Amino acid sequence: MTTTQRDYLVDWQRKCFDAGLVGADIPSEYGGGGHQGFQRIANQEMGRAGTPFMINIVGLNMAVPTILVHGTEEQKKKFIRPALRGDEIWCQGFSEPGAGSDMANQQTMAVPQGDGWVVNGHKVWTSLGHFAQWMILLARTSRDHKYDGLTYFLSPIEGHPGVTVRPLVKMTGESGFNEVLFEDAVIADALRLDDVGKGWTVAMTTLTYERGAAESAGGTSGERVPPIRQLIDLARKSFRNGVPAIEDPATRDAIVQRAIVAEGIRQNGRRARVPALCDHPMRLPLQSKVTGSEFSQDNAKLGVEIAGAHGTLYKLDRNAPDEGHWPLAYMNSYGHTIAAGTNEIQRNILGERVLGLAKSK
Amino acid sequence: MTTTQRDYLVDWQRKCFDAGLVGADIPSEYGGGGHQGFQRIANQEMGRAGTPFMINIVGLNMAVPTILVHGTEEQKKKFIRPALRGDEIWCQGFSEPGAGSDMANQQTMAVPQGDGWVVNGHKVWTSLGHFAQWMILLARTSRDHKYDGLTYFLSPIEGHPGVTVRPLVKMTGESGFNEVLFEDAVIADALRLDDVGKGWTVAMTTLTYERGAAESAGGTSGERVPPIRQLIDLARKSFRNGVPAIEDPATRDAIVQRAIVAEGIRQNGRRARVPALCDHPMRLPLQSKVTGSEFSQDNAKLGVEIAGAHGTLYKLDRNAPDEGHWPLAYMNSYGHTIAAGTNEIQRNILGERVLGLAKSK
Amino acid sequence: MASSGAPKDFGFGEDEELLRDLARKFLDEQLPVEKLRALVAADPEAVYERGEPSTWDEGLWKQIVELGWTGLAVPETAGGAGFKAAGIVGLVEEVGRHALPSPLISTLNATYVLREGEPDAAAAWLARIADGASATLAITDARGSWAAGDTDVSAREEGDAIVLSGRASFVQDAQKAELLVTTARLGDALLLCVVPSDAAGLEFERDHIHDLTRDQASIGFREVRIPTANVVSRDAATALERAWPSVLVTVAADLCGTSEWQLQTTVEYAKHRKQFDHPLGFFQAVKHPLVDVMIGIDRARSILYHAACCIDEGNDGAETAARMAKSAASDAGAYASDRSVQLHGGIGFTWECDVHLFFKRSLHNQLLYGDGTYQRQLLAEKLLA
Amino acid sequence: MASSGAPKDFGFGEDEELLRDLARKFLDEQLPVEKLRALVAADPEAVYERGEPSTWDEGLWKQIVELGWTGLAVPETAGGAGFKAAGIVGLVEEVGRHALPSPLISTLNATYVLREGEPDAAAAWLARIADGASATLAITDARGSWAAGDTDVSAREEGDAIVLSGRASFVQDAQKAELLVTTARLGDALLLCVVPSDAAGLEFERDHIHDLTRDQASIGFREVRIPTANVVSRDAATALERAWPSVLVTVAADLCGTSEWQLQTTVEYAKHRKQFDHPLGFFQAVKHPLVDVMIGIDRARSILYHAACCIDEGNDGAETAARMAKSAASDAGAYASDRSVQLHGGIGFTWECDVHLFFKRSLHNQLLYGDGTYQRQLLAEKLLA
Repeated sequence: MTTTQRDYLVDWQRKCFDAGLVGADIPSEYGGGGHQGFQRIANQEMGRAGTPFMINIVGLNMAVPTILVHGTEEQKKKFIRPALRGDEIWCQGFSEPGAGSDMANQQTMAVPQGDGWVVNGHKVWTSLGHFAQWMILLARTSRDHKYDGLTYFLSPIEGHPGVTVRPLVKMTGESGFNEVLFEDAVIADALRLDDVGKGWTVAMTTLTYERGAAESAGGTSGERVPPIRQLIDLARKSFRNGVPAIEDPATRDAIVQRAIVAEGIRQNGRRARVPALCDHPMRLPLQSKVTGSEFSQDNAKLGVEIAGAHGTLYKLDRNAPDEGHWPLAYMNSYGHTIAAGTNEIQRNILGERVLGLAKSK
Repeated sequence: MTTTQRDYLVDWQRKCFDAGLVGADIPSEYGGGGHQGFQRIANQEMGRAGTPFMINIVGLNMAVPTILVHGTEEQKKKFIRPALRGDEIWCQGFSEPGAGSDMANQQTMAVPQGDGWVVNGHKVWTSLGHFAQWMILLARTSRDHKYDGLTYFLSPIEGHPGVTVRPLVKMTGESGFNEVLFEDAVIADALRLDDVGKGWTVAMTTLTYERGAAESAGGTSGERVPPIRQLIDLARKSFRNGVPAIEDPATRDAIVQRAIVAEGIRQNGRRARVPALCDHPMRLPLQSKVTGSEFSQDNAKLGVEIAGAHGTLYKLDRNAPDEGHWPLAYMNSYGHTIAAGTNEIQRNILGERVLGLAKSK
Repeated sequence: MASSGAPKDFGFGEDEELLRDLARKFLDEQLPVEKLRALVAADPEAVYERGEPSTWDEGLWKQIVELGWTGLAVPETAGGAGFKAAGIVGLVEEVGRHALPSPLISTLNATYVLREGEPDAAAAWLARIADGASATLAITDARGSWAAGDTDVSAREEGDAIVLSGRASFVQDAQKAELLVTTARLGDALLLCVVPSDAAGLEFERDHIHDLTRDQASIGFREVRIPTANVVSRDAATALERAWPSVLVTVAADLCGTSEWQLQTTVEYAKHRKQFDHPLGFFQAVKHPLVDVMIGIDRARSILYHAACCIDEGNDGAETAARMAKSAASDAGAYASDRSVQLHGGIGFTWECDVHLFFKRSLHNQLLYGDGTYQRQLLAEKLLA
Repeated sequence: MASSGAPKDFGFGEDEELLRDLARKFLDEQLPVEKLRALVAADPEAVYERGEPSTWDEGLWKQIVELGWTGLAVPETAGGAGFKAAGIVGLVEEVGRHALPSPLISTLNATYVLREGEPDAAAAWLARIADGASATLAITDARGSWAAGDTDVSAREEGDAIVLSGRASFVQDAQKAELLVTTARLGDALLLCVVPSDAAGLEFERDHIHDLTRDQASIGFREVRIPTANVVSRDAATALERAWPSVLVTVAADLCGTSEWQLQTTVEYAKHRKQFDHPLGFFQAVKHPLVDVMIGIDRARSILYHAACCIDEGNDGAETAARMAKSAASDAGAYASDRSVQLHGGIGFTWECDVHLFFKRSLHNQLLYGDGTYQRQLLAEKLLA
């Protein structure tokens, strides 16, 4: 994302906020609309209109709901409105190079000093890190307890002494994520969220919102355009075994398979809101990360196959179909099957929380 | 199998033995041919000629090689020739209802008494149990050690006091396996194979032969006729969406997929004998159970699909294609993906022994 | 996609929930799996080797008739309950979850087709079904083609009677049905007519099938004479085409029900069976496939309710949605069946374990009216035209 | 199936083993993965954003030429080594395992096609390749069709010269090749001719591609004049058809090699990386997919040697075997690539991790000359006729 794009999106979020389309269900004393159930309607309408996404996605989906649950009155007053308005961009600091899927294995240390904390450590996969003013930061305050040794902070990022943000290059050659280094960075104790040693509990609140297990209190727009149409269009203009791929039976079956999965995801979303058709309240919400990310991956892979020889081409090639979307989307799809708990971990969670099977770890 | 079929097969094995086609590589002092490398040629020739299978498959592939490694001179003299000749049929007693894939979890107890052992327990999945004179029996002689508490016996079955053989009905409604109950059955100590407490080691020898990890010392004939031809024939006479299934592109792709897997299995067997093309000596042999059983299962399932409405029919129905082979073969295929270590366990073994990954249990 | 006016709850409201919950309670009480096993699986040789008729609980069926389930799909104008597809689907899921041996599914499917006949001609037959008559479709040829026009039965007119000759194959629950809804070719027309199962000249040949929870037959029509009044349509192809989404959705609902039973039963087994000092479900080789079974079921089930809703709304997308539902339910059923046997291990391979009852019912339903691949081929013609 | 006289060891004897082992040792020393990374992946923006030519080690290529690898497939009569396919496949597996950026694969494939030209006409060109000239096939049209006749290049005769016009697309390693083996339409005939890459009128347009270990181009032929002696066949379709099994097998061998690297590298990672107090490989969600990757590779590899053997034996089944090998190798490559990224987790998604180098080379090879599904469609025409 360029700075120009960033500025455009910040401006867009501000306009939406001013129009009451963001933060609609947040209490008005913190800058929200003070309504109930408005946000979903706003999201639907924005999705239908195909509006840009909300740049402060981490702020809206993670920071704001977590601060609402665990924050002090001062913290709510200080952070929520700027987050809703896009004035302050947030990033997430839960991932570390050594921790992988084991989120409790945080090595970033926060040591008390005066009325603050000295932080040292290394966070990775921080999207928006280079634009962010704030980070939700999970750090270790005790080595004696794995889970109870964690504490949750709201850490300043941009321009903060001891904090360095560096871009991480993806396998596609594009950047998009960052790593954030803390070297003797000082964080005031007033920026600690909830008690010392309660970081794991707070982080679970954050992830509950992120995983769609609860309604987003902030709201992001952008139900994506169904990608089946894209596949069909690609198949019309691609050739396979001498015929347009759209006439090739194997391609046809594959596209219809994708269309069925797409319909399943769409109707899962609808059914999740009909309690009488949901035996277990978490069964559908907890599936959405796995099904959504694998759907995108399978689609992109199919697109590469349909493109055939043209699937080798990078986006800057003049002959790359759909501006090189398919191979890039295929590779980028691993970001989604890996991030926010790999799909292997997601399947553990589903097996354990929904089906009640024994814990695998 | 009827008694008539049994008698025919016993007679067949005897004739093959007399012709030198069975036990060719077994030392002549125990009744074998005393050759080296003859058995494989004999097997190939029998396979090419499509001869019946060797009824004493457990004797040839499991009991004989195990006795050759672990038996006393008397045991070798007593057991090997009758097993080769088909005079004495063997069955296997490694599976128990409570043990599942955890073979070391044997509950059948053998308690010493005089110069013998008193055995109580319950074995299942004993093929040929109702025809067998002998069983290779794994029993617990100590509760203090899981692995070192096991001892291996050569137990009499037919007509032996305290031993009851009962048929087990499969999901298809057919019988074919047995359960064998031991109730205060007495086994002479001379029928113990190797030392007390060494049962696990001996059983590993047996399974090494069964899993194809080593060359069968006994030899069974009957490389099966490639089943792809059967699928093609079925597709020629079945209809799908108004056309013969053989003209249906989805069916065609599926059959060709099966043909490729068939070729892979065939050529794996060939490559396994070319050391220069095998990085790890167990890599191909240990795969064969998984690939073979899943190949059969996938074929049978495809056959049911091709048969369409006719796939609902039992073998006695006049309209059942191929005498009702496909749905029965599909259900029976689970015998192979489950028995002799489920394919899940086989994948553990492959991951651990061949790839060197950490043990999963 | 659902039109923007489509009900958010698929039309599955209080009445539908009540019906489903009553069905669940009734079947839980009346047909626990032990009773099902005793009913249909007491003797493997009886059904398979000796070819005896499959057993079912006729007393239970009388109760079902009294509950009014046969009339659920019959329009109120014809004396039925005129229930929405969304509600019937909920009930059929329970039927599948209990693997109920009965002509209910067949009767519902026959009802859907009759509803598309000439209203005047069909009304009396629909009323009989609402009164408790069981019925089934006898519309399939010996090749097992699912296309509407493919019948081996031909008709000729004789005064005010119709004479039918030929054969209808793969007739579901033929042994239990009182009315056969039959297609027959008359010149260029394809008749849809009702033949009472005791009509003279009908020859029932019972198929030997694997599924223990239903029967299937091929029925010979040897100069079967019926009154012209029994002809409910002279354009059966159109009637079948209109009814077909409902038929597919009914079978898909049964599949979703059996698959859910397979999932829950295997999950229970994986919780309690221990291997290598852990419950089976500890192992990801067990846990993850069960999660994938669940994902498959949920995909099918959500599309199923969407399809039912499209039917109820008279939405043009009903056929697409219904074929998607059948495709997804067949594939989910195949995978659930597969893992239910495999993950039960040795015991799952035995007759004494209940999983085979559901495995076979599911397999039959996967094939019935076309499996996943078949549906996708027809979908491709619609979606990729 | 192999005929009964087929060699039991696929013809992979001592010479073949020696060649393979030498290749492995040479590439282990000359192109460890750190060196590969430094060579092709030092700067992502250079290749992708600025579109600079892909980098390769020309010094290493000189060594390879000195080792005689360009002449391996050239018949002894033309001054080459006349090596069996079985042996070349073994070497190419090592090339794939090291993701060697070089025109070797292209040169081998061009050689296979030239070998099927008129012997007298082809001999000189084959001799040049044996002497170290690199070559590539320029036979694909802009649609990316893999069928022999589909070319966008046309020829006309002018005296004892041939003039070529049009465009050849998806030319592999075009930047590195000295000779282009080109098809061109002349009336009803399809010519096969050799065009030196410095011929006047050739316009190279470099494709932007993802694979960092090769280059690809589309080549404009603007009135390119070559002597008639450069025409090696006037029936290029037959020559291509005969050579095609060897071409497919070469790409399949490269795929097997990259897949094996992906397997072993991911296994090593799974042995050492810890999660939840266990090495990753402890978890069946990691272990079982890796086993399935292995099974896929072994299937492809065994069919690969079978195909090579059929080629060497002049067996009629060579095309079938080769297409099976390419199908199996493409599918195994896709799955190995997929799991190599996924099971490396976050690090596998980064530029600094080597898995993307192999992922992209594999993806390119999966597509090249048709992926698994494409091969199966052509196989169906042969096997299910």
